[in-house]
Amino acid sequence: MHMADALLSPAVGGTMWAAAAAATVYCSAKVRQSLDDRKVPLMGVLAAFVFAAQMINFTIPGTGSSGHLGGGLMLAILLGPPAAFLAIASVLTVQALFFADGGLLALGCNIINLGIFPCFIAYPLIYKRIVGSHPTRARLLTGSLIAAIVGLQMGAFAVVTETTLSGVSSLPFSSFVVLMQPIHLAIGIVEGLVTAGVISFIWQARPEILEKAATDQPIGILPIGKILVIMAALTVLIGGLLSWYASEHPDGLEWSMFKVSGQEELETREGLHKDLAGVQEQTALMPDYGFKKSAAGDSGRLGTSVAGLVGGLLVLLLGVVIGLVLKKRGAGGHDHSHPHDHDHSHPNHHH
Amino acid sequence: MSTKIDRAFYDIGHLDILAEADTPLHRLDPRAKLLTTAVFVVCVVSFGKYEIAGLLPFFLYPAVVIGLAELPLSFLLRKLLLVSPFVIFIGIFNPWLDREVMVQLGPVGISGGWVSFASLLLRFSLTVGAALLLIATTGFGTICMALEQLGAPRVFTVQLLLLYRYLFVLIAESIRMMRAQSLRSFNAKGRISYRVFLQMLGNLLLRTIDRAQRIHMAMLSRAFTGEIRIVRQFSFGYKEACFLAGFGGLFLCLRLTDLTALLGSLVLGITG
Amino acid sequence: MSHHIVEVKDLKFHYPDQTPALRGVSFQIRHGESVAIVGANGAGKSTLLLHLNGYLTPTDGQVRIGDYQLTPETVREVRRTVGMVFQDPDDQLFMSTVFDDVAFGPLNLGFTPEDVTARVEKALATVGVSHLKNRPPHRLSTGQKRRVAIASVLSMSPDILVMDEPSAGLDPRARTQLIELLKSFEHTKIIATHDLDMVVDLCERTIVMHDGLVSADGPTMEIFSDDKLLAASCLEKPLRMQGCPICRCKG
Amino acid sequence: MSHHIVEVKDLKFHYPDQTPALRGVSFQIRHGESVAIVGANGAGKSTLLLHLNGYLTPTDGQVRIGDYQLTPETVREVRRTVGMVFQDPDDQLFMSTVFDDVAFGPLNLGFTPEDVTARVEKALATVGVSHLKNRPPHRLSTGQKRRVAIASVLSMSPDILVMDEPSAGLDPRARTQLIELLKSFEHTKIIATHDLDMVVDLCERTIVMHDGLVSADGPTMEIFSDDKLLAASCLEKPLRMQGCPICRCKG
Ligand SMILES: Nc1ncnc2c1ncn2[C@@H]1O[C@H](COP(=O)(O)OP(=O)(O)OP(=O)(O)O)[C@@H](O)[C@H]1O
Ligand SMILES: Nc1ncnc2c1ncn2[C@@H]1O[C@H](COP(=O)(O)OP(=O)(O)OP(=O)(O)O)[C@@H](O)[C@H]1O
Ligand SMILES: [Mg+2]
Ligand SMILES: [Mg+2]
Repeated sequence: MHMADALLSPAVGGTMWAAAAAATVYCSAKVRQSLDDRKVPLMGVLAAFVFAAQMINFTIPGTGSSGHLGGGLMLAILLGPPAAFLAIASVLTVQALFFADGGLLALGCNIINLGIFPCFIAYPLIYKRIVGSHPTRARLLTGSLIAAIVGLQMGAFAVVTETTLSGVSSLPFSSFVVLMQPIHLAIGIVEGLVTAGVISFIWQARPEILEKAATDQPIGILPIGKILVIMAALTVLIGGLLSWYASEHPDGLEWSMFKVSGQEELETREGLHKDLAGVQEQTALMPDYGFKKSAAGDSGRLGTSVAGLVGGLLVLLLGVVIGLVLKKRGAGGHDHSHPHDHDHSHPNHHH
Repeated sequence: MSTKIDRAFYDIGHLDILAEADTPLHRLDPRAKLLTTAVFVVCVVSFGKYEIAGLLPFFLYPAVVIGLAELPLSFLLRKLLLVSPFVIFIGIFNPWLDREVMVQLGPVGISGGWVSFASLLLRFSLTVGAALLLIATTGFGTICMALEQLGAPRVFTVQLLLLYRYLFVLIAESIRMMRAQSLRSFNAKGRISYRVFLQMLGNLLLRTIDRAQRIHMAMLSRAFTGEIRIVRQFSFGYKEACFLAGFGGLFLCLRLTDLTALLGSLVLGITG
Repeated sequence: MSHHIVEVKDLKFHYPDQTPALRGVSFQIRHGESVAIVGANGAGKSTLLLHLNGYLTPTDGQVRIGDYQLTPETVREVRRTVGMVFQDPDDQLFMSTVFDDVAFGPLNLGFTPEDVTARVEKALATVGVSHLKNRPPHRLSTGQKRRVAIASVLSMSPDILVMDEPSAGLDPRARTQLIELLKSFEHTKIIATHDLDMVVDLCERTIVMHDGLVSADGPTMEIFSDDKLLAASCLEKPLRMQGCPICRCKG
Repeated sequence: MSHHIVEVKDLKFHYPDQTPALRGVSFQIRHGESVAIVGANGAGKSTLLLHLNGYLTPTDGQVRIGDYQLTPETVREVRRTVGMVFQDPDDQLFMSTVFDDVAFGPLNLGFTPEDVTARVEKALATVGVSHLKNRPPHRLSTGQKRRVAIASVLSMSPDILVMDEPSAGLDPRARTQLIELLKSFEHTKIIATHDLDMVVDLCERTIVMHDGLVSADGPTMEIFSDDKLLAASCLEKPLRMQGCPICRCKG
């Protein structure tokens, strides 16, 4: 599932962006080092394949719903971790730009959630260990299933953590987890089954493809230790962010938890927020929802907010008018119609 | 032919055509548009959970861009309506969980949950809209080059270009394969069983890998040495600086001051 | 019951990106006729064929196949009547063995396993590739793939064969063999192609498309003698007619 | 220095799955010659072409291009000399605009941006598609794609043009235009194709392949008059030489 800009705070989004950028730079360097220029077209075309493959859906027996390939694990198997990570990142970039899936800020989260886990955890630590270099049907199936499930569970957990940290959703952390993990268990099972099926198809039809993929990657020397260090750093980063946020915004994560467990204490929150209001006005780029919320009953504040609404609408109207004027002006000078390519214009006619 | 991706595939083609137009905005250096969009998105998402009023002025930017770049509003709105189900799915819990009345409009009390849900939808349309406008005024290839000039690794941007190029080829291939499948299936809605699905996917993958090999051959036969090179003539000049500084400044200003409230109370003051 | 097995009336079609691929196409085809559809790249031939089995839904206009008006309710029947062979056999052969592929249609039509096997054997024998039964399609030559693709459609016993560029990519011998094979079929045939010499051999009637419209429809020989028409439709005389000193004088 | 620009000696090649695609091919081609390579599907034509620019490494035998014996050390030089146009232009046009695609080769050869631009403009003008410069390749017609693919190779000023099925998928008019275009080039040309009529128009010499071997090599007209040879190689006379279907006279 894709994170969306609208669910993110700049702090969380920015941190994940930085992490994704670092991972992209690291993987690009790795791919360049491997000096295997055959991979260049293969990565791009396999990334495009993920889109094409997602158009084909199969019917999940007995449910009436349909499943399709996610692609992360499959790319990791065919390309090896660093190249697969880049391919996944480019798939997500295209989705963000064209498919309204997520948005530009959320791209960082999505690259981490859907790229790191399958490429650097699920594939090397689970799939490869189980399947080894002499796969059997059973091993392929177990390996793919467990790897896909673990990868997606981690991804889903990351989505929950990022959303909760951002504080835009009122969904409490624990119930969010309870909601997301089972859904992703189902998605993971489908993903595992499909990956196993496709990989064994390839194994039967053209084993050399997988043999090549399995041997020519620097996967053997993939620094597991380094990855663990990176993961640990990320965990500390997120953990630090989490605790910082929790102390700064008690009504974010903790309050949600309290609410779910029924230990909500409104009075203390009121007090805390009054103290925090000043801080928040200074750090204006941080969410100040607690402030607005606590002041909601206050008629003075409400007055301002109605005024704000009116002002906002006015500016909006102004914007629309400006847009229309600009558009009219442009339409006067330009031909709007984009002639369609009828695919039969023989270039010689233009000589 | 009605799946979401299918539709999106044609929309990609359409965005592509829009990006080929020649307006002052299209001619602007892509880096200026990319950075402006980034400032825009960060400012929008930095607003508080219950903010509505402050977000409204931000629609100024899409309005101006649509006007300047002569983009078809209806098309962009339709794309926006394909709201990511995930946002709705997560957001819809807000009204349900957060029922404390926050705004009293006469007899009607509006809960904080509804306010935050509305705010979420506003953010969503602003951020996703900004991404669409970026693409529609710049084009994907140009954005990739801008990314590279802003420091993205070459290997990554080349991926993006190749992905985009072969997206069309491979989707057309998979559409043809599904067509062949559905014409011999006869059941309603062209359901595909798991077994058939795997074989289709497997065959498609084999062909894709073969294609990658042919592309590699084509690259090699044109002196490819592992590095993809592109000539580009961008210049980040005076216009670009104005665009970035102007809009960036405006966004920060809208974010940091309560301009709207000021304007609103002014108006209310006059009329009241 | 109409005595026309295929009837297309004022068919219009826009692709989702608004390309007007068909702009009002009408014709009728009788039982047993063999009709060629020719025209420039992008004239709309493939798009037209995809309407004949209900894969695409017209923006406007009607298609009638045999006794059925093409509607979502009748599309099942229509697809059983119309067998479609695609330009690229790789698109059509998506199962992992030739047998499975040819059996795919009959199995979906609900025949018993024995019937299915009988149909597959018969279809493979008709196109002369019984020995390839257990091969995976991606290991076949172009000509073999084309034959299997035809078998995969014959196994459903269609009344009408619709083919898109059946001779593309074949070597001269394989092409001639394909033409002989198609000649031996009694089905109603509709063939879109750039191979005008094959048209001369196979089809007594030719429909010329240009820019989403039918620009001519008549006996093949008449069409190919009309130099003006050919020039206007980005076509040329079939190659065999280009070298003929007698016809050249006539032309 | 040899006066042969292309020299292939006893070339053998097995694919990794042990298919013996070439089983000992030898020939020489002189500067400025235009040579067709014809033969049945699977005869080994495409495999042979891929040896001419060093993409495949011979299992046995040698390839010499101009002054260079083809070895891993000289492969870069050789690829500069040999311009290869692939069968499917989609495989060849991998960049996102026509300009970038045609500029790809010259940039890799290390020309300055100005030189690159000049070369691109010239190559596009030569094939007559300058107006398509900024289009993405996926929005070109088949004929346009083919021309751009040729331009992408011309921009490196190769001495030899190697083409695999250049006329496939083109409508009759586009095909004729392509033939005229190729005729106007002075390069040494090596063309693998099933379109024997194009061979008659373009190539004075023809090499016939059969089952991984050269079964004949000689003047085009002689080859195509040898009925026995043609029959043994799964070929037929070019269509224009087969006689007019209308008046049944020999061409
Ligand atoms: N999926 C599609 N989306 C948008 N436009 C399309 C699509 N497929 C075809 N077209 C356009 O529709 C028109 C008709 O295309 P069609 O494929 O029917 O032509 P054709 O006569 O079969 O050409 P060819 O001889 O090259 O096969 C062309 O302008 C083409 O560009
Ligand atoms: N990648 C491959 N792996 C294994 N065998 C292959 C491969 N490519 C081709 N072959 C086999 O090598 C032989 C020669 O193939 P090639 O493609 O060179 O024939 P061709 O003359 O170009 O045929 P066509 O006219 O159909 O293009 C054939 O038997 C073919 O099946
Ligand atoms: Mg077609
Ligand atoms: Mg070939």
